[in-house]
Amino acid sequence: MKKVFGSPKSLTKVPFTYCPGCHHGIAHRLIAEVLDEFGVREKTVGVCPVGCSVFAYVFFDCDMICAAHGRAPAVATGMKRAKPDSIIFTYQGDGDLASIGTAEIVHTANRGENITVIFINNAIYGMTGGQMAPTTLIGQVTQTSPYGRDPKTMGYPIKVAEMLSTLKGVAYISRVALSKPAYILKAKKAIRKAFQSQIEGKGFSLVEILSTCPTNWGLSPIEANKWLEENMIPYYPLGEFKTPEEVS
Amino acid sequence: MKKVFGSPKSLTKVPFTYCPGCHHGIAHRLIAEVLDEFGVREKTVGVCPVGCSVFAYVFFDCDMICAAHGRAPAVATGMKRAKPDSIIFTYQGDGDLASIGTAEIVHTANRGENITVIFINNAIYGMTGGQMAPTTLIGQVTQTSPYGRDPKTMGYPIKVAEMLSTLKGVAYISRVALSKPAYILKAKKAIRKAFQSQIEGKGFSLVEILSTCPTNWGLSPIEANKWLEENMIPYYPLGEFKTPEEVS
Amino acid sequence: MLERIIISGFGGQGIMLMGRLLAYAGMLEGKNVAWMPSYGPEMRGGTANCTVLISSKEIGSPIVSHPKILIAMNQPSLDKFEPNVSENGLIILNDSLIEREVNRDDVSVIRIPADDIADKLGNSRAANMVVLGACVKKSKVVKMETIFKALEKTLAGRNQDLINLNKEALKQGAELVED
Amino acid sequence: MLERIIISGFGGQGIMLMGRLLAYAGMLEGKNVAWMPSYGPEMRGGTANCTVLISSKEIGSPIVSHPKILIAMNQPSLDKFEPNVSENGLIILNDSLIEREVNRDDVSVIRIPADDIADKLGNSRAANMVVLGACVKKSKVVKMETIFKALEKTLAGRNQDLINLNKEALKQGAELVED
Amino acid sequence: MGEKMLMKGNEAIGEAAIRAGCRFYFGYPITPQSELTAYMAKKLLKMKDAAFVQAESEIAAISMVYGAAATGARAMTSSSGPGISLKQEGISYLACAELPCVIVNIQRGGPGLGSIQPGQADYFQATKGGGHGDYHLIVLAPSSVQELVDLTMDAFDLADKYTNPAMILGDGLIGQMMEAVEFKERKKIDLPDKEGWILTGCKGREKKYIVPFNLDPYEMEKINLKIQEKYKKIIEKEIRYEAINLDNADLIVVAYGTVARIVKTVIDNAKKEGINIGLIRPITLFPFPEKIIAETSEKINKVLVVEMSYGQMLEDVKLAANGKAEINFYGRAGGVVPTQFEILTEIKKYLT
Amino acid sequence: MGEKMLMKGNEAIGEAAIRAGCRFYFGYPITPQSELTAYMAKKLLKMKDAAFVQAESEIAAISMVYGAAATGARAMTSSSGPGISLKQEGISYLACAELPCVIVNIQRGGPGLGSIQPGQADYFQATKGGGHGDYHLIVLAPSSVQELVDLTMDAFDLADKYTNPAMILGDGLIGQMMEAVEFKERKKIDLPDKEGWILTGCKGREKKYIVPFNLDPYEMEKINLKIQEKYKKIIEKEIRYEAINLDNADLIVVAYGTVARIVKTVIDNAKKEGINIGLIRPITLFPFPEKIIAETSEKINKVLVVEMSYGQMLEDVKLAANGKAEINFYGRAGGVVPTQFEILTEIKKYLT
Amino acid sequence: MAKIVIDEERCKGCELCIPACPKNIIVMSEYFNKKGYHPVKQIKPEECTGCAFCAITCPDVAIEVFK
Amino acid sequence: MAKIVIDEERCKGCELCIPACPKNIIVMSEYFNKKGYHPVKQIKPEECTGCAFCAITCPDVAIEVFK
Ligand SMILES: Cc1ncc(C[n+]2csc(CCOP(=O)(O)OP(=O)(O)O)c2C)c(N)n1
Ligand SMILES: Cc1ncc(C[n+]2csc(CCOP(=O)(O)OP(=O)(O)O)c2C)c(N)n1
Ligand code: SF4
Ligand code: SF4
Ligand code: SF4
Ligand code: SF4
Ligand code: SF4
Ligand code: SF4
Ligand SMILES: [Mg+2]
Ligand SMILES: [Mg+2]
Repeated sequence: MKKVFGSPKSLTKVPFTYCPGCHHGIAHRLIAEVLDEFGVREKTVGVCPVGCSVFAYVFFDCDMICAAHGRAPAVATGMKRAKPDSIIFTYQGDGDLASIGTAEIVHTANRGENITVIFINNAIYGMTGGQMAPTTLIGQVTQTSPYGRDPKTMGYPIKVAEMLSTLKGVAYISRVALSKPAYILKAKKAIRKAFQSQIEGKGFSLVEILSTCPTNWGLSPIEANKWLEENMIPYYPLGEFKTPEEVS
Repeated sequence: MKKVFGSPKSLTKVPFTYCPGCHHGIAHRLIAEVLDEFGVREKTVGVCPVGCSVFAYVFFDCDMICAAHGRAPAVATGMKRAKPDSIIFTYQGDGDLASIGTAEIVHTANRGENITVIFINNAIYGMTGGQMAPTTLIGQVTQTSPYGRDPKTMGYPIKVAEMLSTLKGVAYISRVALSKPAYILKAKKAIRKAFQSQIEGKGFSLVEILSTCPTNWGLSPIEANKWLEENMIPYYPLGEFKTPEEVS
Repeated sequence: MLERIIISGFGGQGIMLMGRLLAYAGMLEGKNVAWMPSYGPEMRGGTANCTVLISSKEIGSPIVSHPKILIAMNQPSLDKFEPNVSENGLIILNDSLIEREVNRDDVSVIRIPADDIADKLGNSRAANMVVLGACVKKSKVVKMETIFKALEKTLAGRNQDLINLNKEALKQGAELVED
Repeated sequence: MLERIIISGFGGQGIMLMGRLLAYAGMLEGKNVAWMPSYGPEMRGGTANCTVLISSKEIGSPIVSHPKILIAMNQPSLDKFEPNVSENGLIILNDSLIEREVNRDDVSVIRIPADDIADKLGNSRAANMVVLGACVKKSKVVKMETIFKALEKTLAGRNQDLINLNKEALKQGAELVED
Repeated sequence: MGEKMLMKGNEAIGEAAIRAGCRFYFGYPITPQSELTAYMAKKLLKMKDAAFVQAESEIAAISMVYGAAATGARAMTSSSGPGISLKQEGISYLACAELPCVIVNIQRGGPGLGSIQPGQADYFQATKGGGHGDYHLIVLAPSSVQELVDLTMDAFDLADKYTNPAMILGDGLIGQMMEAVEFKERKKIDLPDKEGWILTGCKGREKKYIVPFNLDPYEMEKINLKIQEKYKKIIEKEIRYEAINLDNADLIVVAYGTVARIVKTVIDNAKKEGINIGLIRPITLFPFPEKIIAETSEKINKVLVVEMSYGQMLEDVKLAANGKAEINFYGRAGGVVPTQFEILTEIKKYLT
Repeated sequence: MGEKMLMKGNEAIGEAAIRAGCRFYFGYPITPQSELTAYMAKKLLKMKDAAFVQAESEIAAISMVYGAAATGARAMTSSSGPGISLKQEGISYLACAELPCVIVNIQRGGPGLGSIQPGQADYFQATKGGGHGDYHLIVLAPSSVQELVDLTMDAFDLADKYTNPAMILGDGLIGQMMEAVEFKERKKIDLPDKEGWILTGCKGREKKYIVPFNLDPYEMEKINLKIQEKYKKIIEKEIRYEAINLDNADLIVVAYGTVARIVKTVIDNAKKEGINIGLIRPITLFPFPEKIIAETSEKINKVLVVEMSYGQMLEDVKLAANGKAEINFYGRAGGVVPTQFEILTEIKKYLT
Repeated sequence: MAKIVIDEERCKGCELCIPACPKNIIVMSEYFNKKGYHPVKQIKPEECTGCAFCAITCPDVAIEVFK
Repeated sequence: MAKIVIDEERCKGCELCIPACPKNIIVMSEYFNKKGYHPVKQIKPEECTGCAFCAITCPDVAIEVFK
């Protein structure tokens, strides 16, 4: 018998410290598989955000750096400009990317920096204990929207993939989910395309990954998957928003 | 004979200190006329940016405050939340709004803050002596794009009106120009609609005004108008991008 | 009098609530109290613990290096804090989840099969109250009635059944220890 | 020897270049030099000025409160700096744009119809060079040939005609003053 | 009122702020102060004429405070180390514009992302000006949850009194801790009228403006001189400290906040060993209680400064003592809280 | 090389940086340093293996520097007051991560938006840590355009030597001024190899990471202790100052940067009046030349500190003198540069 | 009948009003104002229609129109 | 023939693999692992097709699949 599924080489052996059922683990694995498949692990540097995945540096078996909250795209810009041959990806939460890091992601995308951004949209601030994210859904209860997100005072959930797709410098953007195997396989494909786009020098690529935070949603992992499918996917449609022909 | 055209009440008598032919003066006057027409001068507070128009506080005859560079929308948010009955407008350049202040404008728009933003897109940093703005055109020579803006390393000019129009919280967005009387009259109408939208509590409104900076473009005011029409308008189409039915 | 208590267990075992009830009760009895949680993401999946101080005088340092009382709700907690318990101190442990013996012989030890009792009571989440009941009875840091009062105040507005269940758990825990 | 010069006029009159040529020439002659512009947006439309220091010794303070030489290219400049010129100092003014008399009687004054001469030379923008020529000839802070060298270095790569024109303007300015 | 409540430090700040009339909170979550943000959301979102906004960043939050304060409202923001660093430009603007507001820093271990455990290494930033230019915040350092309450209320009053931003400089320990607190009836104090400077529209008067700049350096210097005069007044009138056991002490400890309360336990324990320790606990860090330290250090030659840092307040103590006493230092940092045992051991070093 | 060039301070910094091997510049325009940004654009955009990026903000710029520095490249950013304030979080990260880089602050009058004329009121921010946590930058204070060149080159070396960010603390006057400069042949110095820590992909080795945090406070304390050890070494080895006329001076002035050169003129003028003035000009502000000040102030009892601020370096001078001399102060701020006449008048006050 | 009044001290001589006037009756003057600019002036005032295009275009609010 | 290997110490008992298995042959165990979680276990291993849906779904890379 042959091993047909196991831990990718681009992951260390350290067990994830994420909560049970948290999608960060799946996203990590998919990225690692893609790095393996392209054979780029040894020239890759990953940029961790501040958020639950600040610990990603422990789990990826490639060079890693931790950026200040929201600034991963700028750090990635600095690295890529200094070493254009390396493969640079950022891994960012929705607080990190879509709130405090808005200017950085917009301008990095607009400059068409040849990097890959993995954007974990779990509709909440996980690390800090469950506050409202820019992507929190209308009516969703969080520590800072205790009576549900009210669009009148808190605005509507931001559609990052759509907004960034308006920028000309962007090569590839898609939105995927991780709540069931079929979605996970699609997510993997999207991540492949994103890295491929970088490897081919096409410019900025981003994959928005709808993910669960069972802990701060107050749901079991299975309930969380269900909530994601019933609430997030209808608001955040899955699919590709921008593709350079050669990558799609 | 009756005076059919003169300085609006909402302007002080202090002569503008802008360069000869600079459109900031026209934009100021139009806003002042609209404040006069709606009769809201006495309950208006304007937020100056950091940029050439940091001096706007001298010229508007209403309460004024100066925000840190790029933060005018956040300052406006604080003011409007504290005094919902007042009329709050920000007046921002393209460096201020579209570069350093990207996060603030995106989120203020997204929250649907009931304020009006006047956005002076002159494709350059005027105040600091002519550096590249996010809206500088491809090939345009500036202090920091001395060989012309190269989209490969500097990205494409950002279309702010278009990008912000993707956000649900936005009530009114349009783009106008000031290079000839017909455009100026249209610009006035757009500014009216933007303030009307605020007065009626419809939410966030923004008017992007294509403007000249003869000094830093290195052109005479008349040449600058021509350059604007021949280069900026084709890239930045004029028109309304978002209107609440009642305002349009 | 200065009571120094550390309560430790898995996140989700209701560790923080145990501490807060003790502190609340101490306050109701007119004492100075302080409650300090461990905090931050390292709690996630890992151990959670809190410190309670109850004192007749102003409380200085809220940091307890050497607790007089340790409540260990699971094995990692016992491993971590056992060495620090002060001489002649008291360790109350959750026998349902801790198999090993206590190594120290200069402290008193009480073993409470908390999860088993809670399961019998029909709510596995009441294990914390069982242990707390035992602790209060044994240590007398506060009176049992005051804990009841604290419970009512803390859970005010919640289901009365829940409050009653917790009281029952406290009582059953208390019955397991001698005065 | 420490020459302290202030040059002032409208933005666009080539004030900064005059100062830089003086400083450059000073450097070429082996002196210590410093050039300080007024800067920032207040220059816009308003007055621009710069300070030049030429010294045989290390230059300490680059701030000149009391210039030995003032070049005033327009009236506001004369108004602003006239009172500060040091006793026995020299004021060179652009007669084309300044109507009024100098109030001080403890300084030498030279009036140069700079714009008129420049216009005659066919380039109104060379007025600055006319005045500079007069200044160099009169004050001898540097040699005229060195100014020519400085001009060539500074405008290197530009149109040779422009350089020649400027030289001619410098010469014509020089001719207006006596040794 | 008057009833004792068991409250977490962070929540107590929130409740105190609201009772002090603060209706506008703008913040961005960060450990170990997020409970304060959550508390304000819970309360203010239910109140009339009030607003809670989770800002897109700390920079936006401080700018919102700037806007709200300019209308005369009592406004607040809170954060911890990295977030407070981001607010430095805004703080410099607030100080320059003379806008009253309250900024809470629940310090954690630094630098960088650091740890989320308690720290006191933002002292320089708070007291010397982490932002650019010459300015000062009024900096208050609570050492119990009750004091968090009292000082938060005072902070609003002081901010209004001097039209100056005030900072509560706490730490993760005090923010996370629960203690009994009482919201005492406070006597009304006379505060200057804000009408003169607030911006709410120019109805019935000339227009006004708030602009923290002047491109004419002499005018800008005047703005500076005005606020410098104010700082002098603050130094003259608002210094607060707690002094314990200063007579006949073998050694004086200077410590603030959390560390000071640990030192109080040290004092008790030391007494049992026959060692007599005094404590000066600055309650205001700016203005710093220079005089008491100067006087005391003249009498008692041994001083130990203890901080959760590598010696920041230490410099102010040295400046105050001005060579008159031997100033020693003990510090832990990065999130480590010094224990009473360590401190006592350290003290004993200097007593032999 | 060796030839004299007439250059503006800001451009001289840029040329010096490039000659020191800096190929990566990330910045955002601000007066009075924008010529530096423009110079780097002009040069680097034409060079191979180089990059100039006009960042979307100062925050992005410092983060880009952080990224580029992590690959081992020599990287630089520059700004003035408000922009430097915005970089404080990033600076704290760089210091914690021990990444070498050069940050230029061409100071202007503060606080707030301030003025754009020269200032020195960002001294505290630069030397004490405007960001959160215990850290230090190596801070160099040039006082001529030539020194701007030399210190910029040194800054890159020092940054690499100590894997620590270094700051050039200039001001608008020196940035805008033109003087003759020479780019001398520099002797090669041995710098530690970067291989051990840079991130360029893990080919042929274990993966590495740069993370300026540890949630375990004891581990975070270790990170702190390591950098504190480094600071001690820097203090021991890298202090620089210029001392003029210290023997038999009637009074010693302590001043840095632009102010120090004005004082030199004062010294000359005073001599003509028979007054003997000494000058200590710190060239490194961190590490601060404490010893020379301590020694001198023991001999010459009268000290005057002059700054374009209301007394920031003053505190370091007082700490150094430790009560041994009478320390006086004269300062202008907001963009006003003190004149030689004012300073001399001030000096005379203390000599009667 | 219509009339314009040019505030010569506010005028910066930017010339924008010149092409804006459908009647082509605005031209540059030869003299300087206090700030050193050449203000514009109106010629053939009788042809002025009071359309205000000049005033609308003026960035310095230097023109008043009467009708 | 196919086989899965569950790393019980990595497993956090999140149960996500349970519905992911088309064969319904993954269930919770009764015991705790060292971290205090109930790991899952496979029943009826002979029915396993090696489809790896369980492994793909597992956030903790706790399942290996052999075929
Ligand atoms: C400047 C700064 N502000 C705030 C924080 C606190 N903080 C840490 S993580 C985080 C947000 C985490 O949310 P998200 O980015 O959505 O990641 P998740 O944990 O959900 O994966 C915040 C606000 C910080 N560390 N630094
Ligand atoms: C934090 C900060 N960064 C930079 C500056 C310098 N600065 C002043 S205005 C300006 C940009 C001006 O350009 P824009 O916003 O387009 O306005 P304009 O002058 O063109 O009207 C900049 C970068 C500053 N004052 N503060
Ligand atoms: S808090 Fe949420 S996002 Fe963070 S590890 Fe837990 S489940 Fe995942
Ligand atoms: S610099 Fe440009 S934008 Fe600024 S006042 Fe002059 S013309 Fe207008
Ligand atoms: S009002 Fe009309 S016609 Fe008269 S001058 Fe102005 S533009 Fe010309
Ligand atoms: S448009 Fe106005 S400022 Fe320009 S020339 Fe005409 S009147 Fe003068
Ligand atoms: S490999 Fe497929 S069949 Fe086998 S246990 Fe996993 S999901 Fe079930
Ligand atoms: S999905 Fe993985 S972690 Fe979750 S229960 Fe199954 S094996 Fe365990
Ligand atoms: Mg998130
Ligand atoms: Mg602009």
